Amino acid sequence: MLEVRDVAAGYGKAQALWGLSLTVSVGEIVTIVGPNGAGKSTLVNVIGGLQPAWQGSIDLDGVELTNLATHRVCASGVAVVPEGRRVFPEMSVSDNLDMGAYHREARRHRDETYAEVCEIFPRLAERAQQLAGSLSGGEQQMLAIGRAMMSRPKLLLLDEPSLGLAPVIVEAIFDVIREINKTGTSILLVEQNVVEGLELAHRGYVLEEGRIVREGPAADLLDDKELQASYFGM
Amino acid sequence: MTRSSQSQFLRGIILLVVLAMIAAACGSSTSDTTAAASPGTTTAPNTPDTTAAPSTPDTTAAPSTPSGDPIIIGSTLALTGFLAPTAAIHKVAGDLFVEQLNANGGLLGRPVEWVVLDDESVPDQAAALYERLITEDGVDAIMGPYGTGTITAAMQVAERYGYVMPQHTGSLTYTYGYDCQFPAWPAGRNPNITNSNLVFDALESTGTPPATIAFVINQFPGTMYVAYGQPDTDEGGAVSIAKDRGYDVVLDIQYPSTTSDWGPIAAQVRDANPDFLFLGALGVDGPNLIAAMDALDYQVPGMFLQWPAPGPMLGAGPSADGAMSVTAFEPHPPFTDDPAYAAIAQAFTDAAAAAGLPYTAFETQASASWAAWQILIAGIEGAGSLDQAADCDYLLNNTIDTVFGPIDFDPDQNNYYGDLSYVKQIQNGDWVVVWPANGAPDGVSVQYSPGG
Amino acid sequence: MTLYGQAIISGVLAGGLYAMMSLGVSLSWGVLKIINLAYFSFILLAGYGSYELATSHGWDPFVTVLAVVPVVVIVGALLQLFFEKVKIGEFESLLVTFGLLIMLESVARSIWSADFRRIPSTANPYASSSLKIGDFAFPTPQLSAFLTAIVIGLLMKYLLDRTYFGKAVRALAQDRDMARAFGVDHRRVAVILSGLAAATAAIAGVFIAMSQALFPGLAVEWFGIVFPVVILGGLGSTLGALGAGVVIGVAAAIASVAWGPSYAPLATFVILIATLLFRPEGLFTRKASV
Amino acid sequence: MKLLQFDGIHKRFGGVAALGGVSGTLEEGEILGLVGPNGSGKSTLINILSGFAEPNEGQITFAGVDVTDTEAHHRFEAGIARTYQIPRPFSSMTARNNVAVSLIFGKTKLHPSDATDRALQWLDFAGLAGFADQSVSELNLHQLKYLELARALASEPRVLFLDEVLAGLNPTEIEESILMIRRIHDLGISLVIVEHVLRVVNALSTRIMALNQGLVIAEGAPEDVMKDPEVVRAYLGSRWKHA
Amino acid sequence: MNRPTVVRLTGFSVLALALWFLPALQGPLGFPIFYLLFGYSLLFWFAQASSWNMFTGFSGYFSFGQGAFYGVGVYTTGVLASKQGWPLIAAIPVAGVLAAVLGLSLGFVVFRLRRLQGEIFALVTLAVAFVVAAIARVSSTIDGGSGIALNNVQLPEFLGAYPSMMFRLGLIIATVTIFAAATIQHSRLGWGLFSINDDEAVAESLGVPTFRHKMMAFGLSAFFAGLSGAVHAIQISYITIEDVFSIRIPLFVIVMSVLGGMRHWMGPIVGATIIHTLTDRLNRASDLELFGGNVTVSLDHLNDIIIGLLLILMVLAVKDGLWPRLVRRKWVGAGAFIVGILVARLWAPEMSLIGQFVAGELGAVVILLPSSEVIDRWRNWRSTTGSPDAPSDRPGVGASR
Repeated sequence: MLEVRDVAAGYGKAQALWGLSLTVSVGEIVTIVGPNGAGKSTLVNVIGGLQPAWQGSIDLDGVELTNLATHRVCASGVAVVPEGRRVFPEMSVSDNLDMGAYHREARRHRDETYAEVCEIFPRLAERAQQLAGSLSGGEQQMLAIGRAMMSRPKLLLLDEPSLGLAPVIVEAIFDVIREINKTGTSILLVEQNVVEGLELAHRGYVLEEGRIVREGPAADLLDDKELQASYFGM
Repeated sequence: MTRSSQSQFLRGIILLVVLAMIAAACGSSTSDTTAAASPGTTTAPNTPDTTAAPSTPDTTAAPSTPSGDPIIIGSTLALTGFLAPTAAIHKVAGDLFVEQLNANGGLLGRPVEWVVLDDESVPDQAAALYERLITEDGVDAIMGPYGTGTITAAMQVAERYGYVMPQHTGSLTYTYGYDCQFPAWPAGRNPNITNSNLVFDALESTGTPPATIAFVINQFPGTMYVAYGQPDTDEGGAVSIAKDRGYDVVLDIQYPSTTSDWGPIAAQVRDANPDFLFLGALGVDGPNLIAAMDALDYQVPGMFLQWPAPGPMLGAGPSADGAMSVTAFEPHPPFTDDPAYAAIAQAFTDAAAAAGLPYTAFETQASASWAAWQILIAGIEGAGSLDQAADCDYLLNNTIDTVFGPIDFDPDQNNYYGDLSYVKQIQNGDWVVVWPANGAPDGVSVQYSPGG
Repeated sequence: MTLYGQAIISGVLAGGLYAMMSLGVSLSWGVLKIINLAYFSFILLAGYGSYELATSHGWDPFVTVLAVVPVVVIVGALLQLFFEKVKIGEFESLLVTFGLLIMLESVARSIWSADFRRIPSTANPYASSSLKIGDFAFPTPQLSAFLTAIVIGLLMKYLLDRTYFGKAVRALAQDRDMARAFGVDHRRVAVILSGLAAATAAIAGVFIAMSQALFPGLAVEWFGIVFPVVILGGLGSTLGALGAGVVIGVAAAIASVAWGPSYAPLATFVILIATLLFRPEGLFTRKASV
Repeated sequence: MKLLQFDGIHKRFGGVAALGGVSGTLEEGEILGLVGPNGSGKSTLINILSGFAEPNEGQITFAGVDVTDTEAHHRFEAGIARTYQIPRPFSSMTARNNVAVSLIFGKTKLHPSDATDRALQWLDFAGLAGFADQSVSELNLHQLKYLELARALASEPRVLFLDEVLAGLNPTEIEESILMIRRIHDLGISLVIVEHVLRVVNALSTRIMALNQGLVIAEGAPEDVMKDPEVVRAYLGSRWKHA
Repeated sequence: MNRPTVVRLTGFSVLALALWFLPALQGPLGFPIFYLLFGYSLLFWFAQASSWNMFTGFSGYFSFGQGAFYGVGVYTTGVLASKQGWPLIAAIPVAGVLAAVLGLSLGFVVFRLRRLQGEIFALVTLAVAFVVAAIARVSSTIDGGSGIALNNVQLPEFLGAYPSMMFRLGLIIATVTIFAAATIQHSRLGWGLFSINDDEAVAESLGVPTFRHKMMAFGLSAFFAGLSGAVHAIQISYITIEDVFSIRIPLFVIVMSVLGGMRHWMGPIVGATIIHTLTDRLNRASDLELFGGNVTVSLDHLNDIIIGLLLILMVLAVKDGLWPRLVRRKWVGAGAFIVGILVARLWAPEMSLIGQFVAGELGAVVILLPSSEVIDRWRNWRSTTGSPDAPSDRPGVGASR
């Protein structure tokens, strides 16, 4: 479904991705693991249209996403849960969710999607009128995921959803991701938390210094003793 | 558009703009010296010959076409800035005067050209520009600017070079020690005393003078001077005169020129509930305060405004009826008994309308401007030369005919010649002179009774 | 007591007009990050437009809104389009729009002359009428300006709080990239928003023409009112601008009555300085706990 | 000898504790590696030690002097220098002038006209002599990072914090940078390096301190720390079975 | 004192000394006396623009406080020299000190509060100018609304007749101010300010005492603005609150500095020269006939339109100002300057000296304006129009503040 071919990208003068290719199939959970600074966030931003690709191509179900205007990417079925949540802090929870349903197609189904999201995240329903900035980290993460779901994506991009959260909450979040996947949404998860990230996934990639160094079924990667060595540079 | 054609486009625009600037800059500086084009061509063909300016005493001969190099008269005016609204009137009056002068044979047989620079209402700018007019452009004579600050600044330049400087509207009479400055505004050396006495006399002429009076004064040098006397000496001033005359001063406040909310001031006046309101007003302060008082459903029995823009007062509705101000000339008898002045008043009205001014009557401001021009021309004609000392001498030693009547400058009084002001009042929707009686049309008198 | 009461009423009502004059600058600055001084020209030109229609064509001053607002809206939107094209920064926008302001003032001067223009009372019966309640009077132009300001404030508040457009506006202000990631076309939103902001400026201009005299130099004099309101109200806050307008109007009115009108500016600016020092985010904005 | 010592450093942002009481030391001549997953508080710690941010609690001693409340520019004069993860050159200046600033204001306190001459020496050290009079906008990321090194070194600091000097560089550039860091160490400067590329940290550091969620979880020789189960779990997840 | 400073000091002294005798040459050379006063005005704007620029241009902190500092200077002369009878010469330094005290107390508060950076700083300084005006308005010791006539001030007559005296006073103050600006630029203070301009936090971490440097620069800037305000009061001759505290001073110093370039002490001087000569020559209420009388342009209002347009063009197209371009292409600029003068002479042989100068300077501006930057900018525009939504730059990159 998602096909990323030979993508290079970076910030300003810093190149973060060096000709990287990957795929995500329908209904799949794919996890990309790798240490900080490996280029994971850049990858998410490039697929989500937040950042241009310097070279290469990205397409989703045959639709070319490469360097599409940012505000058009969402409508073609990709939704981002960015690193650090980036909820709109001075808007209420329900307004944040509405922003997820901003593009026309999603807006039409807003009420039903809203109900689905509230079912998955009852806490969000409870706090619908609270300002997003006043939520706890875990709640903000839920909101960020809920907001992305509101756009009824084919592909959900998650960038380090476990970051800075207590293990229990991480657990809960990963459960939710699994649940979302069951409804048919493909998921591309970027994680530095290797075990949790890969246990969730069907397939995985290991990203290091802007390149994919290993790929395969998630279970194989988890069994790969060398992964640790490569991770710690020993 | 392709990339290169677009960058060419932007370049082109920049180039055009800059070229236009060059053209403008050069054009203006060349015209300083080469604008010898016959002023006759700019004269409106419909100017009737009967409007021979009475300023030129020896127009006994039939008007002839002026010839020779033009005589350049330089001045600045506040074409922009906060004085611009009123300065616009002086521009129209001056243009008209010069046009008529040229149509009637010019000055000393030569055409006259008036060079106006914009002092932006700023005194330092005015001073610099007069310096330029006199020493660089080498103008033959100067006319004063409009505005108290700019006049004060310009006068120092005129004094340095011994130029005759007629000035129409300077209100700080006590600062004008220069012997060759000739005030046209006929309010006398001590407007702080004479102005309020005139007004109070007018009120008392009705037999029912006010018992209580409120002073609301714009924080502008001239209005402050009239109301409170000269700063730091406090001699005279409307407030102390009112007290001396036994009026009860129930309110005495000052407001900044930039006042935008008139409600609180109106509320204060209503609270004081005076028999008479003395408003040290400029521009549109009057209509603004009247509207604010109207909105409180409150009208003062009578009010005086120092130097209002006359037009907006007439549009201020019925509550403005009965409002008074000072004037020296109004376009009605007896002022227009002289047909020449009647014609001038009409010509001014036409010219002002053509220039897009909203209020076109030939009254105080325009007539002061006219008088200043008359003084300047009388000096030159009288002395028969452009020699400034001779002109000054002539003016100091002769009686000069002006739109305000014959005047004699008295150097001991800073060249003021007594207060020729009149009190005018809005009656039946128009300004009319009501006091002293010799200025009022037949059957017109001061309308005021504190009872309402 | 009546004196203070009436002065306060006057201050409150004036505050409504101040708020409308300030809303454009506030929204543009707070949301679009453009300090747009051209709104001062919009107010002035709208005032002149209203004057022209009322005086020369006999329109009721209130009705002139219908003709004046659309024109100004288009101009405001086009200007924003230009800013989006040249990708202008905050300080650059201040300088560029200042250039525009003095150019437009010049244009106004060449069209309407430097002299005062005031709709005569015959064409404008509202200037001196008022609503009276007991001893207190509510002047019609100020009252209607105040009510309009409230309506506009509430409408804007509704627009910003309830509609997708408004949410997009706020989202853009808080996190431009994320808003775009969810489908917000920032250029379109910016252009529409500045059109709306220009509309409020135009309405303010109509009310000004209704209650006072116009002259080209007026625009610069409004700086002393608009900037305090914008800062006090908090950038981009509609109801904040309304509240700030009232605070400033009332402070000036009370100072005017208590110590004399010459103290009114002092009161305004002392409040402004105090706000800048102690609550630079404005008096009326609530912040999410950070 | 203890060059730098910090005790019980706490830092809270809003309600969130970024650092929950971190203590440690830096010996003269050491290269201390600071590691930990994203959000573990490494950058915050560097910011606090270099005077960029103020701790809520805790004490910092540098060369025996309490510098907890000392402003950043005084710490720099005293010999604490740093670089930035994303280079922050003075963008309107030439490379030479960037270095000159620290010669003028740092320990050396040179007069501007002397500083611009001396700057060349440090640019040369960083291999940027050829770019001395170019605007920094013409430098690539690698060169900008070297420029930051030159700028930091110019004032002859005693300790230098390197915040992700290698991020965004290609493998050749990374190798070069490692050599550069060694050369800097050879000048007798103690280093604190924060780095995501752990193999580099391992190769360079004499000692490693691992942070997670604002607390020190391990400290010691590189090979020991990298095998520390807590560290492995912090990086790879709580159930990494090979730990 | 080190060598460059000595060289600079010598240069400035020689130049100032040479100009000092210009008034004496007025007779022999036969130029209009107006040129002395014009020269004074030019020097006044040099001093104002340079004093503003030595803080704002160098440090990047945008101050609208110039109006307040200038106003304090003007009113010091008004109160001390006119009302209290001090000689002008004694009032001038006091004016500088009072303005500096205002600047330093303002700086002490705002530089301590980090949240007052950026536009908020600009607005605080604007508000301070309003407050100073509001205080002058209510205090009758200062003004109280009546204004102050300065025709009784004891002028330093040993400096010559009025135009010569003003020229020399202006010369002293402009020289001192420009010398200070040039010295600051090349001193530690200047280096500190420039690094604050680029990235204040990094500057602090590289040892720049940012607070102290900002205070020093702001204080000096206010001091020189006050000095030149005090002299200018004499030229105004009748001071009122509305005039003195109008937007004119802060506006013009900004336009001049932006036009000339804010990162070099010569920038404000170039900008002031262009703006002042141009506005002076454009100042004429008349109609201008172009193209053989087919097009008539009213010059009454052209002044403002040109200033506005220049400001817009400069901000959009020439961000660094003209000075750096002039340095880069001095021969081209000089050539265009001469061509401009020649064209003007051919077109209007009797044109005044200042007019010719303006023609030359416009020639130079035309040549220097469209540079590669303009074209780059245009290309950027084009490319953003091509793909309507190139994502914005990442936040927090480099030194953008």
